[in-house]
Amino acid sequence: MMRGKTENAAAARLDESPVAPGGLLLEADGIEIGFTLRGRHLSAVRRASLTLRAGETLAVVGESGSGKSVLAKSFLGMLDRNGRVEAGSILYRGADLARFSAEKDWLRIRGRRIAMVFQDPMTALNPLKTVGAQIAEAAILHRAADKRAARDIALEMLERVGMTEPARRYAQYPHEFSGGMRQRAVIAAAIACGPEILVCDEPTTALDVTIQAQILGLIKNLQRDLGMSVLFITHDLGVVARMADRIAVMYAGQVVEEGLAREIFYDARHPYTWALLASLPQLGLKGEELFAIRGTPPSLFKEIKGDAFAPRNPMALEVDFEFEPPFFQVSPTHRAKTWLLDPRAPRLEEPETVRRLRAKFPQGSIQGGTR
Amino acid sequence: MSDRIEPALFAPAAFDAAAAERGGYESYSYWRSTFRTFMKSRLAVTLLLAMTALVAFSFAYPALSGADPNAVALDTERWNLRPGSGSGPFGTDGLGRDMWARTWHGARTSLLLGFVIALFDVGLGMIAGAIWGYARRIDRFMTELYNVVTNIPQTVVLILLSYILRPGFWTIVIALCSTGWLSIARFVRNKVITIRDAEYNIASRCLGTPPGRIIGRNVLPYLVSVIIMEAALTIPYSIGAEVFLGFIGLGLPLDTVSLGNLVNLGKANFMLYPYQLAWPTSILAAITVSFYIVGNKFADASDPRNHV
Amino acid sequence: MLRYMLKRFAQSILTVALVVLAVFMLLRLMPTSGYFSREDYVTMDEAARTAYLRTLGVLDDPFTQFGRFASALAGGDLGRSITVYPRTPITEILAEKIPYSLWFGVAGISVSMALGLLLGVMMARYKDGPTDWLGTAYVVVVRAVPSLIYLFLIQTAASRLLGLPMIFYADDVSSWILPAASMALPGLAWYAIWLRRFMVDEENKDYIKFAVAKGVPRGKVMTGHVLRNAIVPLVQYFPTQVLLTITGSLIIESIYSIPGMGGLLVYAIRQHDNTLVQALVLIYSALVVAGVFLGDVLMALVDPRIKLSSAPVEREAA
Amino acid sequence: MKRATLVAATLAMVGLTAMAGCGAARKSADRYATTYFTEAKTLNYFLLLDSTAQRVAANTQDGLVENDRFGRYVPSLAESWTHNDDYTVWTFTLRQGAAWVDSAGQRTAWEVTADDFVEGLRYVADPANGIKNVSTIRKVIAGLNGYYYDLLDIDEGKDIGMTREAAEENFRTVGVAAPDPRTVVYTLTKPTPYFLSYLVTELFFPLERAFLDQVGAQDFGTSRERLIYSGAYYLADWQRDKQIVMEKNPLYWDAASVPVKTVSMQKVTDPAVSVEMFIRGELSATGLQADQVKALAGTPQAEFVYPAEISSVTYWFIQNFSSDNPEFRAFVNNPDFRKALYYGIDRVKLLSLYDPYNPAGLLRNTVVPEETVVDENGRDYTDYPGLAELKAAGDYFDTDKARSYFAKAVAALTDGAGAIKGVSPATVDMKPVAEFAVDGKLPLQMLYVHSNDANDTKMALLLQAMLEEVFQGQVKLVLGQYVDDKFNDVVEPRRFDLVYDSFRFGFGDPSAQLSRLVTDGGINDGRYSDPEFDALIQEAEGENLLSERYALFSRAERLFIDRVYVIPFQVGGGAYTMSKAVPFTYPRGGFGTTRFKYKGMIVEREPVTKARYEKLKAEFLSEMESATKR
Repeated sequence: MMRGKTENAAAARLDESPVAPGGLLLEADGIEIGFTLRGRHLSAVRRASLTLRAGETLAVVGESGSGKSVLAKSFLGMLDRNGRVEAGSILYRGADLARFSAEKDWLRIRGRRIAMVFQDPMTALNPLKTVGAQIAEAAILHRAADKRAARDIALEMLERVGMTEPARRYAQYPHEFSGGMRQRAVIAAAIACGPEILVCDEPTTALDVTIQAQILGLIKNLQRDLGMSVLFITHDLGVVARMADRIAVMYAGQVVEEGLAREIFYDARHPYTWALLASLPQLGLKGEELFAIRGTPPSLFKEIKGDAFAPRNPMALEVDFEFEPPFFQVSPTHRAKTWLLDPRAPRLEEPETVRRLRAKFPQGSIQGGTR
Repeated sequence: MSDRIEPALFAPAAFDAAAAERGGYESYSYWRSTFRTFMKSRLAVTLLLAMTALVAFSFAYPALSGADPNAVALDTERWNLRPGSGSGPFGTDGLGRDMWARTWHGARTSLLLGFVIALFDVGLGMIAGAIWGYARRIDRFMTELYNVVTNIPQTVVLILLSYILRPGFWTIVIALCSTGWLSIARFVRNKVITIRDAEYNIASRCLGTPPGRIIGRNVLPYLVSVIIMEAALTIPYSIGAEVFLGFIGLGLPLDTVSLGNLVNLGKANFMLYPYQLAWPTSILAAITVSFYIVGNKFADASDPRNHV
Repeated sequence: MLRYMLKRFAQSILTVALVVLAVFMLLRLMPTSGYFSREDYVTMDEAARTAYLRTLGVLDDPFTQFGRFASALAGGDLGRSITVYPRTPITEILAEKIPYSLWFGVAGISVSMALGLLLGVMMARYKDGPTDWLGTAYVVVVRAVPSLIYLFLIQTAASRLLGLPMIFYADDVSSWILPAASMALPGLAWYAIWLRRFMVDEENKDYIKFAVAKGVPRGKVMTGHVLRNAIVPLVQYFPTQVLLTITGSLIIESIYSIPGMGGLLVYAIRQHDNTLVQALVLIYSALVVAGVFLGDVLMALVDPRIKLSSAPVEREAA
Repeated sequence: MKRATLVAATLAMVGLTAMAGCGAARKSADRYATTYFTEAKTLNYFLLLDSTAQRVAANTQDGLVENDRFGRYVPSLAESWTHNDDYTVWTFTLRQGAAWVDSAGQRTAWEVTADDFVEGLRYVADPANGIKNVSTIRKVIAGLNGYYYDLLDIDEGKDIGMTREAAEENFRTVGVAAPDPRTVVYTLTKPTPYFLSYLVTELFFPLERAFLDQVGAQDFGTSRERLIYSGAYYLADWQRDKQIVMEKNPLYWDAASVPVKTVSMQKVTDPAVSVEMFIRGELSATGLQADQVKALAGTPQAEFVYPAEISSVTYWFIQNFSSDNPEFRAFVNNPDFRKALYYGIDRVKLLSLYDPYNPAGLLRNTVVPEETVVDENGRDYTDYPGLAELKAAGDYFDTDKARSYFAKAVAALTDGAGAIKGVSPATVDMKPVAEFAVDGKLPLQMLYVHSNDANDTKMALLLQAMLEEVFQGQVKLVLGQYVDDKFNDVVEPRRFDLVYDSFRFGFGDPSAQLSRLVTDGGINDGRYSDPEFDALIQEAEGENLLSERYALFSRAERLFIDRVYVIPFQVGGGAYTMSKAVPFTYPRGGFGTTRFKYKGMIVEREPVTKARYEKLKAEFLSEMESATKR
């Protein structure tokens, strides 16, 4: 499915009307993203759909290589040069981001509408520029501020992300910061232009556990204070449990299950989601080997037949190897892409570990998903 | 669509652990990936073929044709004949010698020179570098030696040695290798130190594996790609150095047919008989450029970061 | 810092001394017959030859000679040339020749930097495009083909096509063009290829992606982040390159008859002019040492991560 | 200059020359621009280590006498001279008021006086000054040899019973004196009728002691300011490795005979560049190598190419009579083999590497050069009986003769099966030049040694092919090579069988070369020995009447060449030139610095054509005929 590049003129005009909390803000539908790697085609995202509502935190979870980062990057037009959105639409405020190609269009989105926080704060800041300058840079761009005003904004942002002595910190270089401080600085730079959506791409993976909690808390507070929507990409279900209102589970370039946080944690339907939940270390029993998903994810260079998870799924049905399952709606907010929900399928029990989860973390202990 | 699916298919399938593990990936092989990545570049492949052809012809022609590149024509009419005029495809030089034969003999000499230098540079550099990297005790000494040697301008060494020793094949080899091996050794040393302290090697050492074995088994394979690239790049460098030495009168003896000598002889007559410079130069450039590009492309290809 | 500099300085002195001593001893391996022409050799008898060699001061044992050289050096005297310009103070020779090499070298570096950096930026900006392709082709030719060949072709062809003089005349500006351009060629390729590589490396770094994510326009990312950071590793070589211009270029100075330093060392070695060789080797290695040190200092200035401490900065490009 | 302009300029040049040929007035230029290839190492004219320094010295310093355009010795700084009957005491009367000028062409405090000549010789005679050429005259001037060795011994720390100061005092006893400021008297060790030929060498140039003391002995002549000038020009600019500019000396005693006001020399490294510059009009003259001449054929420049002057240098092949190569040692001591080589080397072919058009013009068949030594009747030494036939023989290459002589030698030296008598297989160790195995059988292997110069290498390869062909594969030339300036390391330890060498002809007498070629002579590098030749030379040296003396020398030389101790083959200089300087207007002579002098040279705006050169040459030869006949 090739798309023309002709209708882009309208794309740059964004609908400025306010979106009420819980209203639909961004809607990605049937996204296919492909990369050309040394002459070979790789389908990183395969017909993935996702919605993000105003003011919510949506967590996208999945193993590395499941396409979650790629999908998020496509919202900012930040795919690598050899990759492109091949099909689908990303509707945001009346514009289809999937059709953006000119840098001019993206400059209206990046930073000022959708900002992104990277995984590794050690490398996300330019080592040769002061932290302050890198925050102010964003402010100058999006708030049309002069240098003095930008500095004030940057100082305010530094304070906002909990930095003591912001004036001194402003003039320091990234290598003078600890990892946690750097991530705060990155966040400060990301929010300096007041975005509507903050994409956090595994923002705590590279940090110490103690720092992780601080950063997560910071993001949560900022979201509340600034009324942002947060798209949280992670493979850490523990983090998800703390942060997410809703969860989308991705596997091999597809969203396989999507629902409110509590629905996913307590009523997961997809075997892959089960497997993910079962891998939570918190669920391990003394003397019992920790659960691990067996096998490796499929190569995305090849066409995948049937359910991509089938070869690794001990509960796979014959049909999984032949046909790709459709989405089955579990509740109005919950759907899963597995043949197990087909009426013809045998009733299979969810695994023991998942039940154990329910017992260990009773309803309500999952912070998100109260809505 | 889903309605048409055979209900029988909704039966549990047997779990195949091997299939799960396969995941659709071919098993990764460093060399296969390197090879495949390299073959992806059409330019590199073309030049590799050209390079192979040039090298093969440079060695085959002198061996098979029996043509004597130093065969002098006593008939002065046969001197300085332009290409084609009954004088071989490249014409003849100021003594009626066949430029075609001379060019290929010259290419062989220069390639041989390059190969030998590459062999010594890389061989010596590797061994010294591996020892240097592994034996902490000599590190200080070697580092000082490296500092001293790299502080002597290369031309000084080149000229000095070429002058003290008699001009000749081995003199140039010695002159070029005397400094060349050290930079490779340094490179290898840095690599070795990185790998040496890698955990699996520390583990291996703890298990009592002798250092020699660790170097040979665990360290050197990592260096092979570096080595091949260095070797490939040494060829154009040493050919260039031979031309330079010829220019200042310290190259190979002039009755030795080499590309450097052909270039320097051709240069003297360039305004009069441009072909005497043009042909050897073209072959020389073809060799150096193809080695240079192939070497670089190989370096790219051997970098695991570029592997799919 | 001061301690580090002192230590570094002492090390440099030692290195230079070792280099000079090594070269000095190598020179003594050459037979003294080289001091005489064929005609001299047959007309002078053994005694006269010995007398002549004594006037040159090359008969004493090497260590005495080296000691003499070193003690004169302490007094700021580089000695007198023996055979290249007999009895002429070396400082005088250098004072005559260095300006030529320096000016052409600096002109060459300026041109090669300006154009090389521009080319590098263009190649990185339009990676895999025609500019990149042509630039790479140029770099490959310059780096793979022996310089003698293309420099010579430039002299003969360009001087004819452009109507420029074949050799350098101090009073004819048009005669400076070809040598200065020839001087710039290799440097241009060097700057272009490394800048391109460093820029491509930088472009893939997270902070560049983060800058893009912040909404910084590509042009600004290129200049403000990519170029800015990619130039840093090149800065390290800048002092060495500038300092080494005074050693001149043998081939270019020779073909354009520029009376610079380029051929001096070769002549000196070939004519057994030991004092001159020593002086030149001393100067050259001192320049290299100084260049490396200044490069490290410069790096410390442009890269806030680097502090001058005991370890010299590792060099990437060569 | 754009290409079109270049073409136009060339056409204009051709047009002008054509006009000039029709008799239009030729415009003379007052500037002579040329090139040089090796830098003047020093301006100290007593050291003269290279041809560029010689050119500078020749034009900026004068001696007592000089050569005119016919090669005659004419007054220079000396107005007149006399000698005693047996040519042992020569008295010169100096010109009045010849001034030393400085590097700005300004008069200095000094004039050239008789003392300057004494001081000049004193400087030359002191071993501490390192004057290499002093050996040429050490045994000519009375007392000089003893004085020199006394100082040398003292310098070497030997106790000869005197201090250096005392020894220096003894310079009084050396045969040079200035009885008054205008008179210089030289006393010689032996009758020397050809003494004047020494006086055009730098060793007899004057030295102003006061100036020397002022600049210091070490610094003397290391820059143009550290020198004063007595010649037709002073050095107005010297940028090492770039250019040399000489301006006419305004105070020169013979200023009227110096038409060219400025001589400018540019250094180039590539001879081809020099030719190109001449074609572009940047130069007044350029030399041409063989290949360049060929390339100019058919261009407008072709008509400007004419033969260059030849010099008194002679090139000859020497054979190693005491070679470590047993095969060659056996053969070379056989006169028939030497004859075979003599006839078997096609010298003309070798010389066509240097002159493709008239290689035979570069041939020389005698050791002593022609037109250099003339007796009291104006007869050239090489026209004496014996040598005249040799000279007339021209190209005597003869394959048949070579083969028959070789056959004779083979018959005498080998058994029927081709094994050389008394020679067993061996490894010839002439390292580092060469190492090779000989089997004691024909073909004869011989080592030819050559330099790494391009033309020398070509010549070696050509010689190799030539001997292979002439001797039908029975002579194999093994080639050995040395770096150009390391010839002494080859010839001294005798690491060769055959090699060529060249010698400048030092002074105006056949003894200059022949007396050095006797058994154990200075240039007897083949280590042959011929008592008959030695005796003839000794006899000739004792004869003072030139015609008698030359008759004896020529007999000796003929015998020497007939027995093939060396094989002369080439003159020095030669090849071709293009020039705007009118030929035969400048001094002529084989000794000292004469051939570098520009005094009297007329330079025109357009190049001299070959036709005009031929005409001028004919005129000149007839003029010379009448000028030199007494």
